[in-house]
Amino acid sequence: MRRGLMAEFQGPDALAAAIRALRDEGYRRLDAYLPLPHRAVEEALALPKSPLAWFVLGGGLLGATVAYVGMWWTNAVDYPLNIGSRPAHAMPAFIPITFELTVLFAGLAAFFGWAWLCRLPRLWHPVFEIEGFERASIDGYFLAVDARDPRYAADVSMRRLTALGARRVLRVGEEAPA
Amino acid sequence: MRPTRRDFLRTLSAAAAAWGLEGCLQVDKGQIVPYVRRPPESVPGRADTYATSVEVDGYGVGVLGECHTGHPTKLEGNPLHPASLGALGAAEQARILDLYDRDRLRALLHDGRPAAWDAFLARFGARGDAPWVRRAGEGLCLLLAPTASPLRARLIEELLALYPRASVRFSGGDVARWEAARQAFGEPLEPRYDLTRATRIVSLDADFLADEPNWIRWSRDWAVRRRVHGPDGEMSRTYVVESFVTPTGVAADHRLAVPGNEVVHVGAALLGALAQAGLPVPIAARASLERSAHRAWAEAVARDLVACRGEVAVFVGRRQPVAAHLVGIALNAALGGPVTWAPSPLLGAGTAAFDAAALVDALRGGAVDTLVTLETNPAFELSPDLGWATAAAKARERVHLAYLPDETAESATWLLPALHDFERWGDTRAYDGTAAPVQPLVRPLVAGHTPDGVLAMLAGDRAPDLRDRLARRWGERLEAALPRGVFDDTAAAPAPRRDVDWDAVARALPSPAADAGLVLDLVRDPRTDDGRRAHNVWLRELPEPVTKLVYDNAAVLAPATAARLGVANEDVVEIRRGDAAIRLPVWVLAGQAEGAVAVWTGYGRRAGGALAPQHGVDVSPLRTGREPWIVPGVEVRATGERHALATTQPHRDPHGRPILLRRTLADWRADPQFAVAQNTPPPSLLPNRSDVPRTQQWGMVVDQTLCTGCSACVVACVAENNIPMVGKAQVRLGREMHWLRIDVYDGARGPAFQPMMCVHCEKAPCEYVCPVNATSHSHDGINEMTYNRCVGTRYCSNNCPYKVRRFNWLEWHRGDEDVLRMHANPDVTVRARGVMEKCTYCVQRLRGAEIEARTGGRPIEAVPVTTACAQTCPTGALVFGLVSDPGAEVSKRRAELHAYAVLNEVGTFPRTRHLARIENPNPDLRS
Amino acid sequence: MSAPFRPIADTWLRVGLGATVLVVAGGPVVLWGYMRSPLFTTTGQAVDQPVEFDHRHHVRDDGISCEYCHFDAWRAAPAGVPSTDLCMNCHSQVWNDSPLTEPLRRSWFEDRPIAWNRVHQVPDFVFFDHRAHVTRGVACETCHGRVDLMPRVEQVATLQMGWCLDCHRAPERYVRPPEDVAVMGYTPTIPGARIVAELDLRPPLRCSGCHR
Amino acid sequence: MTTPPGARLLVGRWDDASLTDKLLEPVQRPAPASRAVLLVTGLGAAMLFATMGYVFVTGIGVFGNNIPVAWGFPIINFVWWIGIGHAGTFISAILLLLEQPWRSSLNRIAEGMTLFAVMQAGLYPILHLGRPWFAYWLVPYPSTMSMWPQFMSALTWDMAAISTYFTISLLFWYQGLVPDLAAARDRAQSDRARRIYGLFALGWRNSAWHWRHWRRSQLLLAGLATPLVLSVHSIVSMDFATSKLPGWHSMIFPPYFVAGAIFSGFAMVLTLVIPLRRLYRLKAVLTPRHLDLLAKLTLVTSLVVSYSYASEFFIAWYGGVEYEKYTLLTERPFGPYATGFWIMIVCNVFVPQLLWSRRVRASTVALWVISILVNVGMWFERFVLIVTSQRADFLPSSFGEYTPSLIDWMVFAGTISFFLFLFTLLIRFVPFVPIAENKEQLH
Repeated sequence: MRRGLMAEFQGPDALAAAIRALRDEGYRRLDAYLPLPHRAVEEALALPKSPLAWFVLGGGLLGATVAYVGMWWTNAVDYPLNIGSRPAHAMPAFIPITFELTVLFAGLAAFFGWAWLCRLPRLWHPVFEIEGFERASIDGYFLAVDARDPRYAADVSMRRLTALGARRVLRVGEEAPA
Repeated sequence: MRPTRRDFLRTLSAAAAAWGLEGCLQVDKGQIVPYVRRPPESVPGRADTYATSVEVDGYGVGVLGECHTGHPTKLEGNPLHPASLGALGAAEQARILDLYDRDRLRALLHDGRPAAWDAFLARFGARGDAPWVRRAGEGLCLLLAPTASPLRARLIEELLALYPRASVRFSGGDVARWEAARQAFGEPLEPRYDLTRATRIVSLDADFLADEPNWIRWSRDWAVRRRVHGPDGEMSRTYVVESFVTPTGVAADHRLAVPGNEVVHVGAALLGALAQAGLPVPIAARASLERSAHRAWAEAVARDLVACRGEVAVFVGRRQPVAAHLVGIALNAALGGPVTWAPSPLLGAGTAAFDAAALVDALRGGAVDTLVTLETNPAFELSPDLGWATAAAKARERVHLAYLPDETAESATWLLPALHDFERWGDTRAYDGTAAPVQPLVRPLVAGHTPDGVLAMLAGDRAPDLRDRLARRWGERLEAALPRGVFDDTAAAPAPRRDVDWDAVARALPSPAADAGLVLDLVRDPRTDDGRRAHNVWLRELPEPVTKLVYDNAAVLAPATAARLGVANEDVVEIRRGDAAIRLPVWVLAGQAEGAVAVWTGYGRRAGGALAPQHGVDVSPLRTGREPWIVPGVEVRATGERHALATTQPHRDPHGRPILLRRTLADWRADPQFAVAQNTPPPSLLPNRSDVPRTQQWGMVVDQTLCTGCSACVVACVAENNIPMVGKAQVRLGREMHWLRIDVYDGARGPAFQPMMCVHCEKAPCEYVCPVNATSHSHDGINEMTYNRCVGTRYCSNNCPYKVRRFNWLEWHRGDEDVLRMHANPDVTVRARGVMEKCTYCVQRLRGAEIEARTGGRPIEAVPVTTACAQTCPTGALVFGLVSDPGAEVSKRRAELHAYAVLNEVGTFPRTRHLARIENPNPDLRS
Repeated sequence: MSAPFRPIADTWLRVGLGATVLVVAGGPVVLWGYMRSPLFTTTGQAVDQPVEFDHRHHVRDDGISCEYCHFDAWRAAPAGVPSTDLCMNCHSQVWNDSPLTEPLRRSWFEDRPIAWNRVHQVPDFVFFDHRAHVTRGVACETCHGRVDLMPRVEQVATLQMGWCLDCHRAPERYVRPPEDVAVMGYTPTIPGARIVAELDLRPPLRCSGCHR
Repeated sequence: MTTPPGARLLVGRWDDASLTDKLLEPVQRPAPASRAVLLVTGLGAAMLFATMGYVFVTGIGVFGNNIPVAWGFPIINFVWWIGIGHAGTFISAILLLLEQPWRSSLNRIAEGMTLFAVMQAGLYPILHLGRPWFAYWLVPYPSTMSMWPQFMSALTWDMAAISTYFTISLLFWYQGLVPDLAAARDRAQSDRARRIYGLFALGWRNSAWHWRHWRRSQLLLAGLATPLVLSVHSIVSMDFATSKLPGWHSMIFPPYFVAGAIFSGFAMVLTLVIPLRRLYRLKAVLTPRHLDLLAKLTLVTSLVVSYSYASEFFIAWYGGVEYEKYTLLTERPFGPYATGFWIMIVCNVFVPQLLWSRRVRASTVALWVISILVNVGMWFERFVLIVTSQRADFLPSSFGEYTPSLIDWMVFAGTISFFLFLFTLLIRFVPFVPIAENKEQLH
């Protein structure tokens, strides 16, 4: 959010109620900032399902393939040696590493997928410039309305937020930050 | 180690390479230094073999020396030499290390100061200023180690011709044996045994398979009659009467443990039993039988011997007194076995020249002006009661020729550096009289001389050319003999058959034994050649065959004796006789004769190289000239102190596990298939890729019936494979490095040996656990160890059921100087710290043979190749070869019914098979 | 309270992360290349010798075969650097007063060997046998390159294990008839596979073939 | 889970701000003792690295290992440390999947413990190598040698398992920490602290969008870590189980090792948490109920471990293999290292039975003592497992003895110091009780 309104609410429930109300009124570009994960808030925002599970699946499959094919190629194709008279393509013996690399790649996908979906790391963001925003990680419950929202109209929206119980409402991005 | 610049750069670049950081460091690849004038026969990188011979107790043994670019690295027995037939013992194998001993004398010392040989000549040469030079040698006395060298005999003759009043004497010698022969036959003869014709062998305290002169040949011959191919085969029977458990005692079918002083009584009882059986022996011997505690034993043995009359050989050990040797002569004569008598090849044998007491008397009387001791060490070897030190001090000049600064060297006025066996010219004579040339394998590393050279110089030769003298002694025969290593047809003919003076035998029969109390049995340590090789680390770290002790000697006690004295292993006891006492740690050994303490001699040296004085206790305070070996009436008491001993095998109880299979021949006949189950691989889900018959499959067979535990194989392996020695402390930690070990397990019928090295499992458990492919299987059945790939997880050792893998816990080669590295076999990698190693079937030899075969267009079967251990085994207990070649000896032995796989049930498919130990006990005897 | 970071911080962060990724991922690649480069393998570095010996002259101008001096290669593991007496076979007659051959004469008359600088060195744990190669159709040229064109000899092949395995795995790509091994600039006429079959070549791929 | 009164997971009345401040207090106002603890444990860690340097330079002969006991202390301690790690993952991952709210107070400590324990464990496999500078040969990479690792070896599995375990644990732990680092950033008292926490918080903005992905990702990582935690010690056990040694060659090892690992891990959590909650007055979030639950799980895992012991002996007897029988029925209970065996039995089988008693579970002192004894017992389990199986295997000729050297003890003591040093650093600089998750409890 580069420009818009930021309203602070009393708690997660008030925040969720406000979001629901605004969405009912047709607001779409809403975002919330709150110090804990809260299902009601997320549901109210109607956030889409996270695609992370697909990333993880892809990572896992990639890991399994890399591991198994790698072991098969190195030990049975590229330089097959007679090791204890066992078959060079030692399927059961390849399972543990295949499993471990599945988990490893899937885990990396989960972590880096999360970072990518959240666009992290990003040390500076306009919202950090908002006075009192640091309380978002302590006890601040913020609702942000993006100026690009179809229903956005600075003054109207501001009043509407106050009416919904916001303790205070701030304008964001009016004075362009340096 | 004093690191050289190259070492430093190499280490640096290795470290840099390891981290991929080599950068701009210019690698110094070293230099190649070719000859200026290349000797026509030399091929760099290929070993040259020269035949020579060495003296063991004065008797010659033929050896082949393997030399790499001029320095010898490995010895093998000379197959053409009758005392070797290709085999060598541990002590002989280890002589190669002496050559590179950093403690050897390097320069002539006069009164402790370096001097030139010219100074020596100026004093003792033909126009020297020594007083005896002008007095026909009066006052000159020479003491030599026993020798049979024809060249030395001639040089002594020359010297005596020049100085007729000089006296030449010898140290050591089997004086009792010669004396007994003199009494029985009128001449100091020595027995000659043909064990290939002996089906019954009786040993009265004779370790004839590991220590008596000619033991290597006797082991070979003994094996001929001992080896049994199947349940319907025949094998000889061996009885041993002894105190300490010797390798011969372990290999025997019956071993009667009695203190050393009772051996003669058992012998006499046996003679009595023969008399009882009607053989023409002094009837007086029956008295010995009747009062013997071992009467039943003697009678049963006698019945067996009488039944095999004509095929019996009786040995009497060199520790035994004259009476025992006389009894032995009588037994041999009565039983008429393959034993003949011949004059000893040793110079002066049976004469006063060997009388040490007379020598000391002469010295004490001041009759000796100049005492010359040549490669003999009387200051340590003679019993202290003779008073050598004070007597020798009366000689004005004491000239001593020695390889190492030994005890005698300490009081020498002239100390002459000796040349090593492999730096000299000369000759030897074997036990059977066969002469053999001695030729150098390497140009002398020091300006030294041999006894022959010193004799020649004393006789007036200013610059003795021994090769020339040898040529003069042997004439044209020398050139023919040098490449072969023997002078053909020089064996001595046996003396004409002579009747035994039975009266002498009857006189020698022992009177009833008084209770001698506890008997101290001093036992020669064949490993260090009675202390003469105590400086040689290969021999000091070689486990004693039965106790598996290294470095130290110990008071070996039977369990019952130890219990009576209230002592256990490593407790220090004091052994006292009169005023003299020594303190020794105890080692309890089942099988040791009760009522006797056995102690190895040759320990506790006071000088003789850095290692010689370390570890062990000198027993000589309890020794006397009269009783040099068997000391009755000693007191033993616990002191409460402890002394740590190092053994390579702390556990000997097989726990009933079928590891060392042993059967009597009779049992085998009853159950011919007893080993088959142990030779049938257990079922497995996995295919055996090595099972596919292919050309060229190597394998080994270990015949446990024939293994005498002599440990020659162990030292041969050390020499061939650059195996490091680690020292007593590390052995105590369990870190000895021998690839080949000889396990000993106790059993109901006494202990038995099991040589154990990597058995090259076809389904090797070590291989599949290595994470980096450092150990893998070759197409020809070798379990390969690639040192340079090893990262040292030691997982392979964990998973080896045979525990034959050895790990380089530390940098064992730290401290090796360049000259010491010269003994290393250049065909084998010297392992750095942190890598695993193990028996490779001497793969360097096999690959060499393979290249030889492939480049020469010959089949591999046609290239003679074997492992170092199998090559040197005196009894042929180790057989190596191509198991894929049905005609090969190893294939035939492998197919025998008593072949089995050790730990067969673990499913490792060992390529090396063991043959069950077959014993042939007398059915009339219980043990 | 103001924001903890300025917007430029993100730029720095990206640069830092990028550099980290570059080092972590690129480091091994650089190392991979370095281990194969002449910097590490010392290929292509002509080595100075105590005698200015020119292979071009001896091989090309004089037509001396490799085997004349390096005859050990046909019968032993090391190829051998000739001893002084071999050089003196000719140089006692020709160029016997040239300053270029002075080191030879000094060596000969003072009985002091010439210390040649090594060009090829394999580690101590590698047991390479020339005989097993040159008598079995592996040419001098295959490993040592066109020595006949080198004024000072340089290492051509990496002598790394992977390089050895290239040929041991597919000898037919490299072998020639054994009588032609000393030929320089050889053009193959017989298919390698036929030579492999005729000579029954089975180069070892097991470890003890080279490591003992 | 229904929460009975008096056994609450959060004691007292809190709001978002006060709870945050309470949980950030250890970071912002470190306990005076922490500097001294850091100094002492830091010296111990320095000794560890000095000793390791000595071992690298001299060779591993300075350890007491030998043939046959080729593994000895390094692997004993490796397995012990790896085992300790397991409870952390169990608490953070499995309890998250099972939606056990009580994990939220404990998971960060437990997971930190996991990471640091795995770090200690990870030192040993490298340190104990004969040539540690070639450890990278276990990793497949295109070398100039054209050589590859040998993947039938359990050691390659081990390496994959441990590095995966460490990586996943680290990511899971760090990701869970990011919102709390943001809280620390936003409550920082100095600019420097704000920057540093801010850097590690990655610019976390607490947006609902972030939270959604965060929660999803945490759940997925928990789902991955759960089979992982079961696999890691299974694979460690395969170092032994795939070998042929009597006492190692056993099918029961994977579950037996996992149970033992979680058992020792819970004990270690108790060992660490009990003094911590007193030192930082965190009894409000680390309540008696937490300790009670940990104690109960310790008891359960003890019973599984006891069953495994019984099964081993039964199979050795019932299977009738001579070597197995000797190792398990003679060597372990009556051999030269029997003392270790009986310590193991007493500490792992008998002592935890005290936890049946509610009074014992309620006594922090008793719990702490028991947890220490379990740690000791589990160490001896590894000692018995490794030393008795190695020192007497197939051929009696090769039976040997084992005595750890001074260096062995120094390295072991050093890893304990290093572990405590890292742990002290953790509680000094990182909010070690999760803030956001505890706030969830408020709402």
